[in-house]
Amino acid sequence: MKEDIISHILMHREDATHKEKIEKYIDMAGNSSMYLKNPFDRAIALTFDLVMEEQLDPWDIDLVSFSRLYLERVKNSGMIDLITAGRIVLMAWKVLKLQSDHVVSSLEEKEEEEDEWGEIPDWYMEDDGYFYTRAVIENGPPLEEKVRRKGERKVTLIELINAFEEVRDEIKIKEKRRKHRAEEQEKFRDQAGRAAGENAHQENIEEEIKIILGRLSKLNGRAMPITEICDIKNKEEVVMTISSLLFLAREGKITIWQDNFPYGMIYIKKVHNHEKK
Amino acid sequence: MRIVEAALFSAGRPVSVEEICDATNLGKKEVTKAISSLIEEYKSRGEKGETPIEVSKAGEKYAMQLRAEYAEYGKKLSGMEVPKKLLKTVSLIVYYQPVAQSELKNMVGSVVYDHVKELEELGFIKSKKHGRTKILEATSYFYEYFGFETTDREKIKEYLKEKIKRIKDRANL
Amino acid sequence: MRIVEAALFSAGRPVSVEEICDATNLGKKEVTKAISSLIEEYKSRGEKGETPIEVSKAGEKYAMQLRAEYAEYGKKLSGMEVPKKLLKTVSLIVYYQPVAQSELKNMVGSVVYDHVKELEELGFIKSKKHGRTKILEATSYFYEYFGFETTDREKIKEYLKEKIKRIKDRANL
Repeated sequence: MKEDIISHILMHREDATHKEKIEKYIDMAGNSSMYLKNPFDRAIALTFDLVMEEQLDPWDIDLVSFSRLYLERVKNSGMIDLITAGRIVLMAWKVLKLQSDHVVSSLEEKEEEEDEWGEIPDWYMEDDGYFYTRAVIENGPPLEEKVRRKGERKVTLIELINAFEEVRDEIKIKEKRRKHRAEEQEKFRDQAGRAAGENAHQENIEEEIKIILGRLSKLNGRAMPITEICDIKNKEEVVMTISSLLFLAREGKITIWQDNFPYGMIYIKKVHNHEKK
Repeated sequence: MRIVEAALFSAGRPVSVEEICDATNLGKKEVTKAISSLIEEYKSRGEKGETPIEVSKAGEKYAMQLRAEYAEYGKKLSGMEVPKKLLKTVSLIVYYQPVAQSELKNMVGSVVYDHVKELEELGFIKSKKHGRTKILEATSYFYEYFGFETTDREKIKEYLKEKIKRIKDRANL
Repeated sequence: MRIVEAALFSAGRPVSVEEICDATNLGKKEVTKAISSLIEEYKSRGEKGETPIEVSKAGEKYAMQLRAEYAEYGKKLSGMEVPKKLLKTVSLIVYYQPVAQSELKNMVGSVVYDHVKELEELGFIKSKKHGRTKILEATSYFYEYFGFETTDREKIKEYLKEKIKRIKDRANL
């Protein structure tokens, strides 16, 4: 009985899973609170409920089928519970309203698409401009795209292989750097752990500078961003590196500069002995 | 000359004399001369209906492209098409440039905000902040893309006016 | 005939007779006839050194392209149709396939997510869900595109290794 009613008032009768889902909803709702005793009325009312709760598309409901079905039932039973009938008809009306709202809003959307340009105020411009602006909007743009060849060529196998080699080298370098950084961090942690007592701070600084000097020795005189000698995500390491670098800069062993203050990249360059005054 | 023609053909986009020199190992003088000859040759063959292709100045560069009367047959296969609404907005910007976005909005409504964003993404216009609004201008890419032989604003304004008059006349027939 | 020429020019790739019919609204017979005339015309002009361009058959399709002797002048100006960053990523996928997207991310960083999406759109790779990540593999289109005669993964891996070695050896000479 319930299945028949649902499949009657649903437009997509062939969609079995859809129907099953609705039946499940109806069962769930039926178990909790149901004010209609008759299973026929209940099935219909709950289907409409689902639409109003936005669980079901109003366009899934075939209101013509519903009214035919309902009239048949009234005719057959000979008597009618007016309160229930009134409720169901009100619900049907609400579904109809939802359907018509859809139509109206989709029409409005279409109109908006076509007429998205505002009114051109004629007091706004000199005559020429007014004429031009109106004509552009009403008659179309006075611009034509030039048609050219798509000047792209296929990629060759050699280019693929070169790309492969490049990316493999990149990965290797990345891996090396990551390993190196991990080792340095490990060392730093050991040293920090060992350092204690009154001299700890002084010792730390000296150790730190040594570590940084070690890293800088790989510069070979070229400038490099600070990210190459420390892991900028590790705050402790950044503090250690920068304080050591500032010390070394004061000693005249390196030069430091920043691209854009205050967020630009910091670069370091070793000063060679012969460059020192 | 044929080497320069080959370079223009394969580039498929407007290219500068320098780019052609670089690709062909020819000197600037030679390339410039070849371009002039090519423009002439294609023009004369085009007028006789012997080719649908033309070589022409595009902004500060040069391009090989379809003659306007053949453009419609190529559009589909070249896969290029800027939506009409964007063409409308950019043709207003170019006419009034430099123009404030707010002024444009007063003229034709708030649709311009979306269009300006898309046009900037396409590289046709650039903007700079000016108080609460933006001042809009065409980019050199715009002149290249649409194949304008000049970047002189007044001349382009005249061209657009003339063109729109013709379009309007045709529509009113 | 000039309309078909316009279509061939703008396509910039080999196109079928059907595609040309579709773009030009001409009949199949007409298009086929025009193509034959164009092949002849360009051939005769090319032999006289009057054009660096030719129209030729490529499989079942037709293309307007540079004559072989001019190809080198075009190479530099025409861009690769697959950006280098994508080439790098796809070469890794092919080498390590089948490979998890997460594994690739560990190798080259989170850019892979974008690259994988673009490579799928290009049809070079396919993916299937595997728990929280995706397993990536090259498609048969990929093998076709790069002219691999085999789809045997081990062989391709060997091939890549071998090729790289040879390039390196040559560079070290």
